[in-house]
Amino acid sequence: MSEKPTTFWEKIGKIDYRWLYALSLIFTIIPIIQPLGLPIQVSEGTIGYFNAIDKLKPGSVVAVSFGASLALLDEQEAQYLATWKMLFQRELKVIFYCTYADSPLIIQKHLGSVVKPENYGKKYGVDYVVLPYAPLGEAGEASFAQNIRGVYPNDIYGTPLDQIPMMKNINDQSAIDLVIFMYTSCTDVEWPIRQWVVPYKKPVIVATLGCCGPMAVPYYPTQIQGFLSGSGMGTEIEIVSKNPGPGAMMSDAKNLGILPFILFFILGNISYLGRRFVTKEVKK
Amino acid sequence: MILSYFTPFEVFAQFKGIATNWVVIISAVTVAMGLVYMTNAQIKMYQRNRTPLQLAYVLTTYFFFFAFLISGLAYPGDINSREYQWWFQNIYGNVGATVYAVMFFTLASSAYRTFVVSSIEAVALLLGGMLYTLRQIPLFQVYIPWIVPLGEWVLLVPNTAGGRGAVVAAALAALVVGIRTLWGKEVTLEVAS
Amino acid sequence: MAAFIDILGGLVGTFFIISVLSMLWKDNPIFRIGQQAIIGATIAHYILLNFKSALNNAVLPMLSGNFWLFIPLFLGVLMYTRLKNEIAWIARYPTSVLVGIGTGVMIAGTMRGQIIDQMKNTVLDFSKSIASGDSMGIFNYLLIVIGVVTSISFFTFTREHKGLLGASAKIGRIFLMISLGANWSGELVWYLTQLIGRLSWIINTVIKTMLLGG
Amino acid sequence: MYIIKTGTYLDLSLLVILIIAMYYYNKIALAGKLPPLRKIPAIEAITEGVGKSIEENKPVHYAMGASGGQLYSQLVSMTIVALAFLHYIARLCAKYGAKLIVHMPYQAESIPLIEAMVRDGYKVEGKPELFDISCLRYHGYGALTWTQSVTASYDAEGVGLNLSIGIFYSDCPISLEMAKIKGGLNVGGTGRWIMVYAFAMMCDYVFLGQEIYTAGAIISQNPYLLSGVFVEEVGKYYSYILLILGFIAAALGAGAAFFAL
Repeated sequence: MSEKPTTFWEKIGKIDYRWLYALSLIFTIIPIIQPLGLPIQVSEGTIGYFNAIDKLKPGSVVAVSFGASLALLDEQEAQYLATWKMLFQRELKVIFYCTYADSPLIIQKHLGSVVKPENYGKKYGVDYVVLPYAPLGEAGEASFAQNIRGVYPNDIYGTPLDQIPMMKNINDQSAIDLVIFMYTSCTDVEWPIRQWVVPYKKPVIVATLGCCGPMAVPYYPTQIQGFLSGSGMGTEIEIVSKNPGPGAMMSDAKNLGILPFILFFILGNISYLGRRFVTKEVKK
Repeated sequence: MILSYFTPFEVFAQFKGIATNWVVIISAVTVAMGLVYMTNAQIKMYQRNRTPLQLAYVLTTYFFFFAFLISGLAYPGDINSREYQWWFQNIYGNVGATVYAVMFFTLASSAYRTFVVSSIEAVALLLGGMLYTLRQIPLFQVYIPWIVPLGEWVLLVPNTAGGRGAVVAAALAALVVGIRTLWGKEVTLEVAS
Repeated sequence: MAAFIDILGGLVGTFFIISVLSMLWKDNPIFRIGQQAIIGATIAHYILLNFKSALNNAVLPMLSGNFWLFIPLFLGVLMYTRLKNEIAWIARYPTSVLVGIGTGVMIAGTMRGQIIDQMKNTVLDFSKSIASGDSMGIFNYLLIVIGVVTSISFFTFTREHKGLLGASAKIGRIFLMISLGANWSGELVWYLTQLIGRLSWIINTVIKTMLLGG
Repeated sequence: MYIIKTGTYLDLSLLVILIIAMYYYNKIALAGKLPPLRKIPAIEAITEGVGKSIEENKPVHYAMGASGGQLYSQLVSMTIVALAFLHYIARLCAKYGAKLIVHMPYQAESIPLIEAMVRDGYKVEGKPELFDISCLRYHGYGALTWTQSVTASYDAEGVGLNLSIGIFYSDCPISLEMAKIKGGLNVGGTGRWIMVYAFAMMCDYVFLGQEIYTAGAIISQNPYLLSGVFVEEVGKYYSYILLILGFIAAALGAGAAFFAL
């Protein structure tokens, strides 16, 4: 950026980057202040995810393997909140078990102040239970399926599972009707398939980061019944389940925030082609 | 380590367990060394530029250093205490997330410079980048629906192929460095001794 | 209205967000103050974290009878001899222990995960697609085989890239470039999400909720 | 009971082949009979960058990554290569009189090696008195802190050449782009493929993936390191053979069994 551009073609190829930065910032802020409601296409994976929860019979037990990271929350929070709302809107029994160190903090915040189960008429210990952090890994998932109490003897408050009414007849995979596997490391998608689908033929749906989506695609719909990846599909599940949340703003901001970059990308190429074919400053 | 990988004998697995524990302890003990080097650099910077602002920078570093050190020791539960975590999350959590955000800008400006149709390789780079970018933006998924399968194809086919080749090549080179080190012929480490 | 402590947290967090973002504009005292603060804070955090680990994993077990743990503790202390030039050579012993163990870990872990399994996936995916008779799958996995073979050939250094090797390396380079572009893209959109998250936190949480009580 | 675990036979065969190849090529190298290696343009750019730094009266920055001091992880080889480049750049700076700033990783256990490399570089060039310990910068814990501090250093002290070799995660997209914006000549690379894109897009000269290892051998001109490049090529032939045998086994319906060896 040191030499001063002289021709028009050179100038549009050497615009100060700070214009790109400023425009991106402005375009990102607009939908945060005023969401625009730009259209969203709902993908098949999201519909599969919704249906897997929606078709559960009243009284079904859902196990949520919750591996959420604080640093990556922006990417997945819309998925989480819409899922919690869907679960509490239905007559289901939910076991949240934390598989990442940050997860207890996140689930407690969500259920404490964002999606309050009591607003849906749900009671702790009767309709849902939260189990603390345990570094399960794939082997731990297998152990959980075989014997829940072997991995989590107590809930997050230290109460033995045997003293929790909801857990009375829930000991292992046989009582579980749906597994929701939430994770942040792309290859982990194989864990629930190997530990829940293959041995026990349990229905599994997954929720992960945007960049992990393509690795989940090959398993849908044969091995997983639905999947959400990134904030984009978080928005989709908000729409499908009719539970508005932070996803809509995220998608709008993504739509607009990328536009300045695309503009600069086009300018960069016009500049190159102009310098090559019009002023012939650059050779092939 | 290598024997514990190839052989089924418990003794090597036990040795591996002990060794991995030891290296964690050794590195944990050395952690304060960084402070010495940071102090050297801070003193030198101030000596070169004796202005009130530079002094303020230096004092800020040490103020936050001692504030965190003391609060990490003072609260019951030390660094796991609510109070310490509150400070750490509000500062480090936000700085961390914002540094990631800044990378959006640096990646965008680097692409403005390099995503030009100047050669076949450059076209391959920009196609790989742009197709998968558009695939991830909701608006393009609506108005250009074919971008979704195309973007995913880029990721799952050519990206997998190129990435796999590069990983194999780099792994072989790393392996050779490792064997040479155990052979005692790694000159880099001889220099350090 | 939010509690004072939340507002303070919000303002502190906002200061650090703006401090980091301001580096994009130009060097300025707000950026530098924020940056110096974070160095001090993280060094303290790192020391606390590691000393706690050394205390729990070495010192306390040693005091309760596991005397062998004195060895790694002592080796760790030897590292500090680097600070005095005359005795700096002593530091090579603990360093050698670390590098030796590290090399063993690396050799054992690299062969299967990064070399053999990569070839395994390339072969098995292709053969599965042939077995299933899915023509698109066969095309894709054949392309992966070609991409893997040619991109490895790009990293040949003992011969000039001419003739067959030259053609192969050229094709391999195209696969490598597409891969680089896709990696860039995955990170770009993720970082954009982070940016939206931070700006949304300032606008919706700090300004609207904490300060304006919305 | 078998002496070798099942499922590690292929690994063992690879290891044995590489050891035999290393023994063979070491002999050839010591006899001075190794053929020359293909040129990597980024190597020459390092000297060019040192010259540029002196001309502009700006320092040479060397970074091996915020997490580049890993001595006991899977990535230790990359740390070793980064140290080889550090020695090289220290020698060049001592030889031509450029100011060197080394941005150290947060793993404090790597500091003794780093200091030894820089000191020895100055010593080899006969100028040990030029070594200034304050050129070794420690930036606290974590990649994100490191990124900010390195940027601040570019701002405060300027950047002539920015050489970045080693283990990089999300720290490099900012440090490389900022060095570029501040007018520095960027040269660098990493063996972590997932981050190579940042080097390819932000560097004036890049070492793509494995190239850092080969370049490390070329700058050292040490026979053992140079012979290692030939050993790597043997490894590549091995992977091709594995591919062919795998296809044959798969055709016979034993693909998975073959790779489970």
